[in-house]
Amino acid sequence: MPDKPRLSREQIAQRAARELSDGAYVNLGWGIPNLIADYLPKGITVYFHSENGILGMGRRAKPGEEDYDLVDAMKVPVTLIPGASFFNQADAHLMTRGGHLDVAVLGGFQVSEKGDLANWKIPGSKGIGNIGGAMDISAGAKNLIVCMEHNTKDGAPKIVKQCSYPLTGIECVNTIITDLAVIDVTKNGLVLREAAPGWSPEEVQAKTEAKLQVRGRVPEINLG
Amino acid sequence: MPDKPRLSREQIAQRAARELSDGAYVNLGWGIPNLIADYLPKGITVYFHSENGILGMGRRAKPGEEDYDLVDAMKVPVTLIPGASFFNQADAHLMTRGGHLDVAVLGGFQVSEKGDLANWKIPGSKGIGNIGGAMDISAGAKNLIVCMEHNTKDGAPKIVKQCSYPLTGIECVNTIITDLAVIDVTKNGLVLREAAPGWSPEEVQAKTEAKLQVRGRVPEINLG
Amino acid sequence: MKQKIFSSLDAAVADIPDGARIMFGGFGGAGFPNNLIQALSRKGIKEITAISNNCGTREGELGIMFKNGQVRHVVAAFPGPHSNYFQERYAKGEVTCELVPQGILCERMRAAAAGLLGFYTTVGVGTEVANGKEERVIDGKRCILEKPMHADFALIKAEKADELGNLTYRLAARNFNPIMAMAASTTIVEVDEIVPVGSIEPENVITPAIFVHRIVQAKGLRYAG
Amino acid sequence: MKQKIFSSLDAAVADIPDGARIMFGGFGGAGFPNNLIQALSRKGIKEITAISNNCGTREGELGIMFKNGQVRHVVAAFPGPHSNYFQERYAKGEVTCELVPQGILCERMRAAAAGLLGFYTTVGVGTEVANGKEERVIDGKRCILEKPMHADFALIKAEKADELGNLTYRLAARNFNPIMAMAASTTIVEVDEIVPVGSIEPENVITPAIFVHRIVQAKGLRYAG
Repeated sequence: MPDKPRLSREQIAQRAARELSDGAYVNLGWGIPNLIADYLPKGITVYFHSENGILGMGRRAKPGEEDYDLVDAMKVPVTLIPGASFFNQADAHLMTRGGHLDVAVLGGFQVSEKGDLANWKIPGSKGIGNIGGAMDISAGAKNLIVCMEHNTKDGAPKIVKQCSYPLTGIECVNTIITDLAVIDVTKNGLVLREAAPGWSPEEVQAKTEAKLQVRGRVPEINLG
Repeated sequence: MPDKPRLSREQIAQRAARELSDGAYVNLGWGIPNLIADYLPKGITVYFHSENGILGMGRRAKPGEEDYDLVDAMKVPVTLIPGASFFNQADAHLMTRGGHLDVAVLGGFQVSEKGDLANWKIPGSKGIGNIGGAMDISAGAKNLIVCMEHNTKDGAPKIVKQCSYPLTGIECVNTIITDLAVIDVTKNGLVLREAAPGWSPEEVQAKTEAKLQVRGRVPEINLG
Repeated sequence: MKQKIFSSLDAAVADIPDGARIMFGGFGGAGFPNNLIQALSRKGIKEITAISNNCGTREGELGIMFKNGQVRHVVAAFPGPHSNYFQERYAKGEVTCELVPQGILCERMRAAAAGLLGFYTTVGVGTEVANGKEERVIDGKRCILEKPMHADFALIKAEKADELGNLTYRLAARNFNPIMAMAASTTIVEVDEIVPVGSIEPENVITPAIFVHRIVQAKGLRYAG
Repeated sequence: MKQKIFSSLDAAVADIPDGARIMFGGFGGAGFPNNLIQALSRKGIKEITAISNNCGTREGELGIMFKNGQVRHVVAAFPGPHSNYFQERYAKGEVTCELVPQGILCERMRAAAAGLLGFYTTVGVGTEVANGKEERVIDGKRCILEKPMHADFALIKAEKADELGNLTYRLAARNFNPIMAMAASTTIVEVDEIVPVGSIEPENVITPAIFVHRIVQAKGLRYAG
């Protein structure tokens, strides 16, 4: 029996966008998080931080508009919004590590029930791997959201009791948003906040290695 | 029998100015050091650093020219030379502590034979004292010159075996310039480089608690 | 857009509680948030911990807070020869003081801002400043462990703020202000001028808006000597 | 006035010895000293330790140095998916690599620049990055000790230099450049334009001249992707 439909990557981003409030300073990592800027709720302004030294990034540059001195942390030409600023990389990470950002959203390979995050290296992959800013961001974020698929392509759970992949940070994740669920990491373990349309808590649990707590009725993921 | 004449404060400053070379970045402390800028050898440019966040200080402001947003570390209105820059106080002390200045010149109450410096508090004086930037400067200076009178008003030696005043820094002084002598602090102790006109090495030693080594003939202090 | 602009000095400091830990910018007469200090004093705040390079020039700058007995503890590098009111209270034991080397004062603030838990420095080794601090040898150098210094509020002075809170400073009035802005939970800035968003070139912003929480326009109060 | 301006790229890097420890600015295609890198590679330097956020984009940026086998050891945060030549040499064991979190990389450079002997951070605790590092608990938080990172030379890119070496940077091409400028014994900058002393407003100087030792004007070499 094939699985029920899951959220698309875009829908995961759309759901994550609803976690951002007006005036928030936000860093978006590689992968799904990078799609979030396209789904901001109407009427709110969010200031995007890029760890190469930009606050107030705007949309991606259109063809012909690219300036390669103005790229984001993914090397993609971007634009600015009014009120943007530039600073050096030490100050950029003073912002991430020092808890100045309101929200950081990273991609993930695995998240543990304690909120440990693994997102920089796949075991057995060749090469030394790429850390980039993810360790500083995960250590310092006031509110760290991880956006990822709930399971690997082979169906293995990515929300696990203990990460088997090399760690990015320990006990750092606050919320996990996947194609199946919105899950909060609490001191007492993982709490299922929302489930994908058509998925029962039990069905989400079946796709999850770590134990998910359910407190009352679990609403459908609301894309806003 | 009254003492032979000694150098004036201005002459100490004049002698110290000869230790500065073209293009040097220099911090001048309170007291005699602050007079040095008036005695720079002709044809050289020196960039004065002020620990409140200025590089490229010029002369003091003339009456009517004062801008109280442009003061030196002594709170005195100054001017700028072309090519000056402003930075915050953390960067200002990154420069002092990180060894970026070529020369720092401080005043002193006592210097020990090991090059310990005491210059921030007189024992028994009331109040808590004022450290300011002196500890950062003494810890980080590549070349620390102390300018001071050779003896206290009561005739007590200020170049001593061990400082009895509260310390500013340990083993930090490179050269001592007084109204009687120029003395280098070496690994093997203090070496008398120059003596005031009319003063023999023995006469300078008599005014000094710490042992002064003499290597060959000691020339007169040359004011240039 | 979140509103950071306050229409009055009094409103900007209204919620600062007694006992708060507050940083005050300024050095040598330049860059002091004098109008905010007056408002804070006027409000009758008590028992604060003040973190400031100096302790005021007679009644000026932080002096008024000492005159009125509003400070319980101060962290300073150079209380200053004209900090009469501080000196009186200190002599009577009404104010305690931690004396910190000036660069280390900034660096401890920056460490707090940057989420660091401490750093080793040679500054102060073998001096009174090292008393009670962990000492060790790294790479053959004696050094002491200094801890981050955070504040509940920073009161700072800038030249211009745009409506988002991006700041520029005039000449040497910059001094401690940008560092304190980063090291406090809530940063309140008084500025000569509030300019429209986009008026400050992104490359010329000195304090990015993320560090600024309240902006108030104020002019004319300065203590020059 | 001491002359910092060099007339050629080759002259500016002529005395950098084999085995030198060299920082290279740049991030994401912006702010790389590509012309200096080409000159350094052309000179046939060998066995360098490179400190750089990434390891080149194919032949571009630092890539040429790996292609030619001129790097012995690299310290990087994000070698990058297109660092083919690094990856080949690394797989063969011809290049060793220390992987450092990006912010910690900057912070270690800044610590070296600021004369600090080390700092404690929570970044990397419990990860591979903590291996071999001192760990302790401060204020209830697990943290590791990170050491300063210094270099013999920094090769950086700025937009403008005045004749004294005051620098400004264009847009996000600033990135690592100002930090590396402070952390190396000798900083060599390539700039688009050399302007007369006094052309840059003192408030708008990003890297003060004290950190800049050699200036060379160069244009036109960039690797965009």
